[in-house]
Amino acid sequence: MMATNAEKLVDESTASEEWDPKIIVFCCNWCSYAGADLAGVSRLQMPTDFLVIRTMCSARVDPEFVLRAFAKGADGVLVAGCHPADCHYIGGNYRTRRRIAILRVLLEQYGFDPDRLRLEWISASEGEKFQKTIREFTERIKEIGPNPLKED
Amino acid sequence: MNSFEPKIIGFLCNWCSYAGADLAGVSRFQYSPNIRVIRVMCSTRISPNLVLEVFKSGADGVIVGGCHIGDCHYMTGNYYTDKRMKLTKELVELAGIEPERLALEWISASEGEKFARVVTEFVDRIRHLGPIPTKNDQKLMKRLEAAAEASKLFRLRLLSGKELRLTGKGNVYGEMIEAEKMDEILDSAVNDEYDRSLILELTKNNALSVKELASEIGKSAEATLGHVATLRARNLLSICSIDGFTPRYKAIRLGGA
Amino acid sequence: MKEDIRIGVFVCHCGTNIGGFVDVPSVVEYSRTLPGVIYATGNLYTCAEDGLASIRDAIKEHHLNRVIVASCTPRTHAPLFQGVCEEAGLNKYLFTFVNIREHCSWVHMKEGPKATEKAKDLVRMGVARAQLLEPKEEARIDVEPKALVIGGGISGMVAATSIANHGFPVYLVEKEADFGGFVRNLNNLYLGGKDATEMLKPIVDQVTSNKNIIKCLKSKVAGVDGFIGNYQVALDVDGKEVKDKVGVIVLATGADEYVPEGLFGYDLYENVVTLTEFEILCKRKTLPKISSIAFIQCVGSRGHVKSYCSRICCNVAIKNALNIAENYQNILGKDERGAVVEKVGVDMKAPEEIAERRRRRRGRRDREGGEEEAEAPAPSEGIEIAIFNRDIMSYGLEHELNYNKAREKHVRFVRYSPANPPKVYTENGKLVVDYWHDTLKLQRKMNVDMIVLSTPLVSPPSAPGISKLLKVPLGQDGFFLEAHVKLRPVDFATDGIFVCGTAKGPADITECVFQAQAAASRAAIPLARGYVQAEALTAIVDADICTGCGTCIEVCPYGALRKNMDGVAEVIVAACKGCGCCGATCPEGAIDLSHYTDSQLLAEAKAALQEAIQ
Amino acid sequence: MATTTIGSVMVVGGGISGVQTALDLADSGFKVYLVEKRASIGGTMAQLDKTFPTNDCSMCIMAPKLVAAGRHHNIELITNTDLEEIDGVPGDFRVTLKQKTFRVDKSKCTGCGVCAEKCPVETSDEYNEGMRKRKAIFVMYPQAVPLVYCIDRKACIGCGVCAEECRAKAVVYDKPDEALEIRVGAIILSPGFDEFDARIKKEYGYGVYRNVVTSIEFERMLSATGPYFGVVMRPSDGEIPKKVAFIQCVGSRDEKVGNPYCSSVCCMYAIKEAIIAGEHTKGLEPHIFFMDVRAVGKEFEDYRERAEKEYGVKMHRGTRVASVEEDPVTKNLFVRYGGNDQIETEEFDLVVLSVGMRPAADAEKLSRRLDFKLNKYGFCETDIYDPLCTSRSGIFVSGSFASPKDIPTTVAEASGAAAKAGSLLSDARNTLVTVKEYPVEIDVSGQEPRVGVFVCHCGINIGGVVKVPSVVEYARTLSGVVYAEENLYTCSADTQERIKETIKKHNLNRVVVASCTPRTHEPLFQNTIRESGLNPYLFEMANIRDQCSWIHMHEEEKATKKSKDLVRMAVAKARLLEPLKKSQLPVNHSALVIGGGLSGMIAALDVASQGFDVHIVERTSRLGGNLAKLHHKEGSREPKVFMDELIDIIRGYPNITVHLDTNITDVTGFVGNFKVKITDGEVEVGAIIVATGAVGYEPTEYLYGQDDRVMTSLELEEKLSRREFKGKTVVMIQCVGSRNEKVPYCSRICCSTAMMNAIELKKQHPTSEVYVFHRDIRTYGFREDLYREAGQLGVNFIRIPEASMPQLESSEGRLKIIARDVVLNEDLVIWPDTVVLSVGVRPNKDNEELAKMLKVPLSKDRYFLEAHMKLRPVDFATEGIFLAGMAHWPKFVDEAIAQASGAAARAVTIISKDTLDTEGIIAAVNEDICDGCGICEPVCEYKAIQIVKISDSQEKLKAIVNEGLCKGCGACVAGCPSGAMEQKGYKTSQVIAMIDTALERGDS
Repeated sequence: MMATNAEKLVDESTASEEWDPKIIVFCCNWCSYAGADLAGVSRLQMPTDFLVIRTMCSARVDPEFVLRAFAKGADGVLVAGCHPADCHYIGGNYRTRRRIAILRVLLEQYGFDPDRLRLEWISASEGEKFQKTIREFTERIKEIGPNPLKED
Repeated sequence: MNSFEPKIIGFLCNWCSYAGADLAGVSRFQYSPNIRVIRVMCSTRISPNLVLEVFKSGADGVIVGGCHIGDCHYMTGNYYTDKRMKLTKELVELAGIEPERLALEWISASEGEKFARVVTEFVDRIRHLGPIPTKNDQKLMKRLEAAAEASKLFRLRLLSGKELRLTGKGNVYGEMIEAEKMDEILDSAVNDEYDRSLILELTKNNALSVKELASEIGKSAEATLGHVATLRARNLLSICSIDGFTPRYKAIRLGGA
Repeated sequence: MKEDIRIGVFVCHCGTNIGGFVDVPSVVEYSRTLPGVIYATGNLYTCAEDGLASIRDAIKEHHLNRVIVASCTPRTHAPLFQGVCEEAGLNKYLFTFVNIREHCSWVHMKEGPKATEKAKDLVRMGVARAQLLEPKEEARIDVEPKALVIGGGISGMVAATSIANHGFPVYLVEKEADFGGFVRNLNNLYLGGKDATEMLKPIVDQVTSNKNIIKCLKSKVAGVDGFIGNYQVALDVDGKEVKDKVGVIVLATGADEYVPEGLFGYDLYENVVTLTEFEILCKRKTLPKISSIAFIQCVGSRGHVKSYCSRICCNVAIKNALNIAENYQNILGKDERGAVVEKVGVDMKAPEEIAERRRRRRGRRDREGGEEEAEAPAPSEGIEIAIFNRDIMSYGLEHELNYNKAREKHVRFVRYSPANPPKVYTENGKLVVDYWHDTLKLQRKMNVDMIVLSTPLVSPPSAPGISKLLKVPLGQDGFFLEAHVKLRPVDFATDGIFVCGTAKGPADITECVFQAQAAASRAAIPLARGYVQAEALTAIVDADICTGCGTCIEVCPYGALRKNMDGVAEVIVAACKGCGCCGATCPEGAIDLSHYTDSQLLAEAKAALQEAIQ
Repeated sequence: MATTTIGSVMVVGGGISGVQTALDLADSGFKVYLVEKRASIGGTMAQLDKTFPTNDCSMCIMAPKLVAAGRHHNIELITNTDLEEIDGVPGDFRVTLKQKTFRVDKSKCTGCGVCAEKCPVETSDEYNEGMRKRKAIFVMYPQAVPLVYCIDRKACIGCGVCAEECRAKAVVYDKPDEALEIRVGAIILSPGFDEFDARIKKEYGYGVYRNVVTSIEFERMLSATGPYFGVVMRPSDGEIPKKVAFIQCVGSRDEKVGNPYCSSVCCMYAIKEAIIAGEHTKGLEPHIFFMDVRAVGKEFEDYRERAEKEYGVKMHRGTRVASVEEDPVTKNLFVRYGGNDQIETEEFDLVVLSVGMRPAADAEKLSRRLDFKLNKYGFCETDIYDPLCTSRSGIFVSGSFASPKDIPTTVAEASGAAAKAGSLLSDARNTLVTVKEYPVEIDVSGQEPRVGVFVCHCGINIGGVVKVPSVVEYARTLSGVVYAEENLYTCSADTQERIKETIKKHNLNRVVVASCTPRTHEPLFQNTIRESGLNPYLFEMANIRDQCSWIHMHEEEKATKKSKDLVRMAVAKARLLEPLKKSQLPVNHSALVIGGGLSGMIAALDVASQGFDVHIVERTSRLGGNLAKLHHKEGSREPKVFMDELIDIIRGYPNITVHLDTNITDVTGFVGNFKVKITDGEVEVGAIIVATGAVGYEPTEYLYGQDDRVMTSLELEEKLSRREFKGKTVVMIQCVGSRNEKVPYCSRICCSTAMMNAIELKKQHPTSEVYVFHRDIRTYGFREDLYREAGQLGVNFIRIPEASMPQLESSEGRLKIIARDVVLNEDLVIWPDTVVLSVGVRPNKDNEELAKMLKVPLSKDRYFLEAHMKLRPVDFATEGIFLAGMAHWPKFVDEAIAQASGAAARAVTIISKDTLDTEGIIAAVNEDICDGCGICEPVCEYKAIQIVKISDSQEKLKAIVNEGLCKGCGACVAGCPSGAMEQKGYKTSQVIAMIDTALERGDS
C-alpha cells in the first residue's frame, strides 16, 4: 500500500524545484558530535538542511528513532558514530552497524530507498569528513526526492 | 599607436587640486583633453580598491590629486593618501601593470600651471605606454582582479590604516615601529595576500595543482603550497580531485553548498 | 516604492566661454539620450536669472528629481544652483554639477571636437552619479551654553574671564590650591619691569569675583565624553566628583621648566641654578651676593635635549642681566650669603624633591673639597655679567632695544657653538666657565659666583593623559597640536575644544593673553549661537558589517567616531567633516561616505570609461 | 621531613604524563598545581595524529583528559609558567613560579577566536611545526586547555586590533608577568623530552632538502587538523609522495651525536606513520630503513607483522643509511644505505627522519634549580628499584623526562608518581581539597515546565550570522517557555549570575542555552543551575554556533531558521527532562592485591603506605615471584638484596595482610564494594589489583632437557651468579619460544637478559667465545648500553633470517649449530660447548579462570587486557580493578615497579573516597514491562546488567542494572525488544520529542 502511494508522490515532488530536504543526524557524543563541532571550529560550510540530535553512543539510536523520523516526514536519516574500535563505550558501534544494516533492508521492504538511511564513522578530528558526508548525503537525498510519506 | 587616446581618470580633492584645476581653466593653461575628473572632498577618500576597480573598468591611467603634505584641509588626510597610494602602486605592480599608470600628485589651489603640466605629461607617458594591457590579456585581467580582491582584505586594509600610527605615534606597547620594519611587514603581507588572491582567482573555474599554480603565480612550489595551506585553513580552497599523486584545488564558492 | 529617476540637464554656454569651444547643442542632444534624462536644455548663462528660472520651471513642469548643471566650477557656483533646487522643492543634494568650463572649454580651446567629446563624457559621468544620489539633511545640534577651562594659570584665567564676561558659566579647573600658575614663580616682567605678583593680582581677583566662573581648585578633569555642544565632563573637585555638561572646552594646561640634570654642573654646584630658580631667588630676596654671574642660554633646547627654541629665555636672561646691572641692591637678599632655592616650576608640591636634589648636589660638592669661603661681594657697579649664547632671539620691537641696552651696560654676550659649549667646573672653590672665544680664537676662563642656566619650557607630564582624555593630539615635542599652525592657531581639529598658552608651546605672558582671548572668542561662537550645524556629508557606518576593530577611530582627525554600546563604530555627526579617511581605511569596508559613496564614484569612473556612444 | 605536611602537589609539565598524575592525585584528595611552560597543556601527544598499535586518534583520546584536568576543581592549571626557585623539605616545599603574561585576562577570555581572525600578523605555527601560519594572538590548537588566547609578544606589532575586537575586553597589553608562590608537599617532574635536532645529522640534509622531514612534522602532515589536512604532500611542491623512506635511529643509538641510547619509540611510530600514510594514499610505498626493529610492547610485534604483510611496508632490516642526496630538479631524494655488505641507492619522493628523544632542553636548568641529579645522558637520574624517585627526596619523576618511553609506559608511570607523592603526603590527604557546597535541590516534580532560554551572540560568532533577537523572540512563543533573553556571551561569569537570578525571579525549572557545544560548556551551565538549586540534568543545550552559525556563515536566513529549529528541539526535550540523581555508593577503604611477586608487593606497599588496608593473596608459599630468579646487578643493588628488603618491609607493614598458599575462588560486587572469596575465607575490598605475573617458557626444542649443555638464559644467569659456569664456546639463541607462529609476540626482556649474561660471561672468562644468534637485538632505551658493551667485549652477533631459526644437532657427542648469517649470506657452523636458549615469557595458564571471576578480558596472547592500550594502561574497563606487572605484559624490574605504583595510585583514587558517585545518565529498567528475555545482558560491554529472578516467583526473570558499573551508553536500551529499558537523560520519549519537533513545520 505504502509503495504505491510512494511512487505517485515521488513523481509529483521531483517536479517542484523548490525543495529543501529535512535530514535528521544522530551523532554520538564522543566522536561524531565532536567531529561536527570541529567542522564548525574550522568554519567548514555545508548545507543547512540537517538537524543534529546528540546521543551518548551511536548504539543508543533505537531503530524506533529512525522509523519515527521517517514516519514524521524526514527525508533522510544519518547516523554517525566512532570508527570501529574507537567507540568510547568499547563496542557500541558494532551494534549500531548491525542495526543500521537491518534497518536498511527493512526500509527497502517498505518501499523506501535504503539510501535514505546512512551510517558513517566520523571521528573527533574529521571535521572535513563531517562536511563531506553532509554534502554528499544532502545531494543524494535531493536526488531521491522527498519522503513519500509526506503529505502535501 | 598614434590613434590611441588614453582614458585617464583623475580623482581631485575639492580644496586644493580641484581648485588648482579650476585655476588652470581660469588661466587658460591648455592640456590634454584625455582626463576625466571626479571630484572628492579629500584625496584620503580614495581607497586602493577604488583605484583598482577603475583600472579594472579599463582606465589607462589614474591620477590622484591632493593638497600638499601639511596643507590638507582635513589636517592629516593626505598622509593617509600617500600611504594608500603606495600600497595601491604595489598591488598594481604585482598585477603586472606598469606602476607609472598611477600617479599621486600634490597640487595646491594656486598651481594651475602645475596641474596642466602634470596632466599633459601624464597623458604623454600613458600614450607612450599604450592601452592598459588588461584589455587584451585575460591573464593580466585575472591578476588585476586578484589585486583588487587583495585590496579589500581586512588584513591589508588594517595594516595600511595602522601604518601611520605605528610608525609615528607608537603601538600599544608605546614603541615606535621603524619605517623600514613596517614596510617589510606590509610588503610581505601585500605579497602574500596578492598571491593568495591570485590563487583563488585562478582556481575559480579550474582545478589546479600546486605546481601549476606556482608556475602561474611565478612563485616557488614550496611557497605556493604554504599559501594553499593558509587558504585551506581559511576555508577558501579545497581539494577538488586527486589525479594520481597530484591533488588539484578549487576555490570554494561562498554561500554554503 | 522607489521613485523613477527623472533627470534634468542644463548645459551652459557661458556666453562664449563654453559655447565658443564646445558644441553645446550637441551636448544637449547627447544628454537627452542618457538614461534617466527627461529634460535637457542649453542656456546662454545658466547662472543668470532666466537660466535659474528655467531650472525652477523645468523641475516643476517635468517633475525632475535630479538636476545637473554643466557649466563652470562647483566651488563657486554650486550653492547658487543648489539654492534654486531648494526653492523648487528639490533637496539640494540631488543636484549634480558638471564642470565643462574650467575643466574643459578653457583648457582645450584648440581642440573643439575633443572638448565637445569630453563635455559629453563629463555629462554622462554626471548622469551616472546623479542616478545614485540621495537626499540629505543637515542636522542641527544644540549647544550646552557652558564652558570648561582646564588650567588656572594666566592663560586659563584670561580665557575663563573672557568667556564668563560673554555671560556663560565657566568651570575653571586648577590642580593647585591657588590660581596663577607658572607666573607665580616670576620676579618681575620684562618690558616694563612690572612686579609679577602685582601683575597677577588683578587677574586673579577678576576670576575670584566673577560669578559666572565656577572655581575648581585642587581639581582635575576625570572624564570627558561627547562632542561639540555636548561634552559630558566629570571633574574631581578637591576629592568630590562633579558631573556636568558643557558646550566647549578650553585647554590651558601650561608648561614646566626643564630641569637640566647632568648639564653644566647643575647637579654638582649649589650656585648653578635655572632661570626660574634665579627668578625665585630674586623674588624672595634670597639671592646671594655676587660679583660675577654667567647666563648660559639654550641649555637643553635647540637640539640639546629638546629640538625647539623656547622663545622666551633670551629675553628673560637679558631682563635679569639688566636687573643685576641696574638694580642689584633691590634684588639682593638681606642675608650675608645666598639661600637655597626651594621651589621650582608651578608644581608647589615638589619641595621635598627639590630639597633632595639640592642635597645630592651638596653631597657631591662636599666630596670634591668642601665648602669654600665666598669672596667679599663686589660693588654692584662692578658685577661682571656674561650671557653665553648661540644666538640672541630678541625678536620683535622692544626686545631688541633691551638687548642693546644690556650691551650698553657692559653685559658681555659670548657666542658659543653647540659643538663646543662652555664647560663648568670649580677651581679653588670658585665656579669657572671655560669657553672658546670665537673672535679671539682662544680658550678662555671666566670665574663666576653664580651660573644661571636658561632651560626651555617643556610639556608637563600630565599632557599625554589629557591628550588621551580629550582625544586631542600632541605634537612631537609633547605640546598640544593646534588644528593649523597658521590659520587655526587656537583650535583643535576636534570641534569645540580650544587651546591657548604654553600648553601649545613656549610663549610669554603677552602671547598667552592674546591666545587666551582668541581661544575664548572662538569658544564663545558656538555658545552664543546656541547650536552647531552638522555636515550632511558624513561617514556612515554599516553596523552589520563593522566588527569594532577601532581603526577608523584612530585615523579620524576630528574624533568623530566612537564605539557604541554594541561595540561597533558610530559616527558623531556633529563632529564629522566628511573627509572620508575612515571609509578608505575601514578594514571591513563597513564605512562609506555619504554623497561620495564608493558606488557613486565608481559609477562616475565607469561612465567616463565607456566607449563613447555616438 | 617537614613538621607540617602540605596536602598539595606541584606537577611540572602538562603533557599526558603530568595530566594523568594531576588527575590521579586530585582524585585521591590532593590539591594539584599543574605547571606548564607553554600556554596550553597537552604536550607532544597533542601533536600526534594516531597512536600505535591501535591507530587511535591521539587528540580524540587525549582531549577528554585535558578537559577533565582543566575543569577539575582540585587542579589549578598554571600555564605559560617557569619554575624559578624551590625551598623547603619533603612535605613542605615553597616554590616560586614566574608566570609569563598572556596579555589576555584568563578570567575574561571566552576563547571565541575573533582576535586571531582579525590579527594582521602571521607567524610560524609551532604546533604545526612551522608548516602553517598562525597569528600573533593564538591558541596552540583548537582543543587547547585552557582555551585562552595568548599574545606572542615577539611577533605582535602592537596594532591594537585584538583589544578592539574583543567584546569580552579580555586583551590587556600591559599585563605584567606574575611571580607566584605556592606551598606544596611534593613535586612531580614530567617536563618530557625534546626531539633530536635532525640538522646535526648533516648527511641526511634536513633543513636543506625540503622533502626531508622529521617524524613529528610527518605526524602533523598526517593529521586531519594539520597543515595539509591529512593529505600527505611533499613540502617542495604539494605532490603526494609515492615512495616514502623512513630512516630510523636519527639521533639515537649514535655515539657520534652523543646519544648512544635507543629512543624506544621510533621503530613503532615509524611503522605507524607508514601504515597511516598508506591508508591515506592508495599506492603509497613506504620503506623503513632500520638496524633492529624494536617492537617490544604489547601487540607491537603483531602490528609490525601487519605492516609488512597487510600494508606492504618494505622493511630494510639491518641497514644504516649513509646519506641522502637531492635531485635539484625533481627534489626527489636518493637514499644511500649500507645493507648486506654493499652500498645501494634508491630514489624516494619523501624522506622521513625518525628523530630520537633528547633530554628536555631545560632539564639542566631544572636540575640546578631543584637540586636533583641528571644521568650521563642528561635525563633525570633514577634507580632501577626506585624508577619514580629523583635523587632529591620529595621530588618524583615520570615519563620521558627519565628515559625515552612510549605513551602507555608514561601513563603508568604518571599514576605511579602520583602514588609516590600520595604516600609521602598521606597524612595531609583531603586537607586542601575543596568540596563545593550547593544549596538544597528544589523539588520540581509535578511542576509544569517553566523553561528559560538563553541565546548567546558569542561576540559576533553567532550574532554575526544568526539573527539572535529573532531567535529569542521565537523562543518566547514556544510552549513551556516562560522567559527568553539574549546574551553577548552566555558563558561569561557575569551571565552566570544573571542566569541564577533569572531562575529565581521567574521560577524557572528548566534551562536551555543556545550557544556553542555541550561537549565543552554543558558542565559550566549545569553547575550554574545547580548553584541556584536546580538539578543539573534539567538543562539542555542547543548548539547554534559550532553546528550552525560557523558552518552556514553565508546563509543568514537559513542559519537563523535552523537556530530556531534547534532551539525548538532543545525546548521540546527540556520540557520532558527529569531530575537525575547520582547515587552515592559507599566505599570500602581497602584493596586486594592478587599476586605476591615484585609488582604485587610494590602495589601493596604503595597502597598501604597511603594509609589503606591491603590484602596480598599469593598462591605459592613465598613472596617474591619471578624476582627470585634474577641475579644480575642493575642499579644500586642486586635483585636478591632488594627482594629481601622488600619482603621484610611487607612483612612488617601494619596494614598489609599477606595470605600465602591462597587462591581466589570467587569475586562478586563492584567498584568500591568487592567481596572476594579466598581459600581461607572472604575479604571485602574497594579495589582489586591483578599482579599475577607470568612464567618463563619451558622449551621443548633444541634438545633442552635432553642435553645438559643446553640451558635457558635464566639457568645461565643462575650459574654465572654462583660463578659455576665454565663454558668456552657459548652460543645464545634468541627468540626461543617467541616471535614464532605459535607465540608471535616478542617477550621484550630476553635480548637484554642475553646481553647481561654475555657481558658477565666475558668478564668471568675473557677468552671464551660467545655467539648470539638473533633476528633483531631489542635492547631499547638505556639498555642499548648493554648491547654496546657486549660488542666491545667481543661478543659475536650473528643476524639470522626472520623465518629460519638455527639448527642444533648433537653429533658424536658434540653440539653442532647450523645457522644462516644474513650479513654474509651463507650458512655458518659452530661447535659450541654450551647452548643458551633465550626463552620468552608466557602468560599464566590460569589467567582465563581469574579473568572470568573478575569479569575482565584477556588479550589474544592471553595476557590481561587493559581498558585502553594507550591511556588506561593499568585500568580495566571494569571500574575498581587494576592491572600491574607481567600479568599485563613481560617487563623489566623498573617497569614493573613503576606500573605497580601506577596501579596503586589508580586504586587509591577509588578507595580514598568515602562514597562514589554513579553516572547520572544510566540505564534503568521498568520492571513492570521487563520479561527478563536477556537480550540486553550480552549487549552491555560493562557487564552492568544481570538477569535475575524476581525474588518470590521462581519463573519470572528480570534485568537489573548495576548502577556502579553502568556507563550510560544506551546500547541496551536500543536493544531492548519490550521497551522496558530506558536511558536516563536520553529517554526514548525525550529523543522522540526532539525528532518530532525537528520535523515539525518550523517557525512562522
